Amino acid sequence: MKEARPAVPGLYRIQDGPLDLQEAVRAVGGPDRGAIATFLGAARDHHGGRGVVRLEYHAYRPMAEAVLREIGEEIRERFGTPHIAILHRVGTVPIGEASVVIAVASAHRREALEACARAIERVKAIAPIWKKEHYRDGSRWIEGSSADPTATE
Amino acid sequence: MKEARPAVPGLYRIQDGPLDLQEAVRAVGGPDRGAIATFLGAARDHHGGRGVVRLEYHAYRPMAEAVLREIGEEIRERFGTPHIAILHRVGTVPIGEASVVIAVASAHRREALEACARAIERVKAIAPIWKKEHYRDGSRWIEGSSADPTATE
Amino acid sequence: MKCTVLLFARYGELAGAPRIEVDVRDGATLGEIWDRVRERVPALRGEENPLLACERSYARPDRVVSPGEEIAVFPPVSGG
Amino acid sequence: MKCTVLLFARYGELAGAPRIEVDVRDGATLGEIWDRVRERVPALRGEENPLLACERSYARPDRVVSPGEEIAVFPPVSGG
Repeated sequence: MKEARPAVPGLYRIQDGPLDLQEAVRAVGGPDRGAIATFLGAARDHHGGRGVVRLEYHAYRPMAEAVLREIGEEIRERFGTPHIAILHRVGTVPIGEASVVIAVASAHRREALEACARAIERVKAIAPIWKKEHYRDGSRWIEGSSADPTATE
Repeated sequence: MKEARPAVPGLYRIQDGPLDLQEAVRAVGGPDRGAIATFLGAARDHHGGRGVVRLEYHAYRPMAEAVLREIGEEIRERFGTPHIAILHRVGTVPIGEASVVIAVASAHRREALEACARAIERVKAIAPIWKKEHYRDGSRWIEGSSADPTATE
Repeated sequence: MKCTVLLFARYGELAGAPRIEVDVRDGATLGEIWDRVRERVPALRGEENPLLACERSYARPDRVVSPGEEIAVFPPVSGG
Repeated sequence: MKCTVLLFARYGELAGAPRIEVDVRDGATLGEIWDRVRERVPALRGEENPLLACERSYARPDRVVSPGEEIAVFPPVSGG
């Protein structure tokens, strides 16, 4: 995280309050890019048969932003798609609202779509962010990925 | 096209003028869906090493809308993702603006992403729509897909 | 019977019109109708990959056409 | 040396605080620091899959920590 990195295009942010898909799309678009793929993860009203009334996300904020940027770098190297935005919300996320937004632009559609699919997998696997589900009668931390984040893929 | 179809959710439209990604996202979103994947195809300023100054799209409009709806049906049956929007612009499309927008919502991300990728492939393969590229010094019809549209996949 | 055939994109440009009317025998197929169109429009004779549609659905050349059905012929598509 | 260890999500709740200070030998590893944290916080002793970070990057238990480096320990992640 501390070594100097070349400045690369991209928008990586952990934020309070609603995410704006258009902001992510604007951040990656440009006249030489024919394809923009996006992924929006939203708070769902059920999980494992149980009703969910809201979600709450916590992050290790400075590290999470650095990891989002590293994921962008990984994606850029793997798919040759330098134009990437990854935004993740923290705090309370009401049902139906976005918790994460990813946009990837590329000259051609295949790379954009594959890069976008890969990016959300990596965010779920390694970004230091945690979700707490709130039910009518309680709440529970979700602990998802036990992927080894230090493993080289 | 003529047999009665069950009414299914979805937004399928050929339109003049700018496309609105948010409209597509709103059309497919809902509290039981945790994932929305989108694809936006934009007019690119180059093709095969040649500068492109604008695109022009023509459609066999009523058939194209029917075909977009059929693609939605195909996707719904194949991926179990009933919430789909496909919008395609016709007329002049300036460089950088969207010619096609697709959104697919699903409970889970994998189906949404795969369905979205499949939908744009099918639009390009079978929707009766044609692109004309305009250059500084002329123009050319692009004739892409010779996939047999009557073949069952 | 008289058939109006819709032509799109480059085919319309080659014909100089977005539609053309042709006379064919009752019970003619789409393939016969397309052959008649090409007799009328020499510029279309070289076209090897036309797509055929009847009533706004893709159809094969052996599709028998009924009077009044909407017929269209067009080049390979390039939307997206 | 004194180390401040950041704890996140359920670990912070179990500890009753978002950070805890522990005393370790100079040249201690992340693994030793985590062991010391668990001595201080019995509620964390059963945790089998902690993720360790040093200076805002994931790191392995054998990573040697220098004074003043930012250390964090947290449960498997669940963003997205």
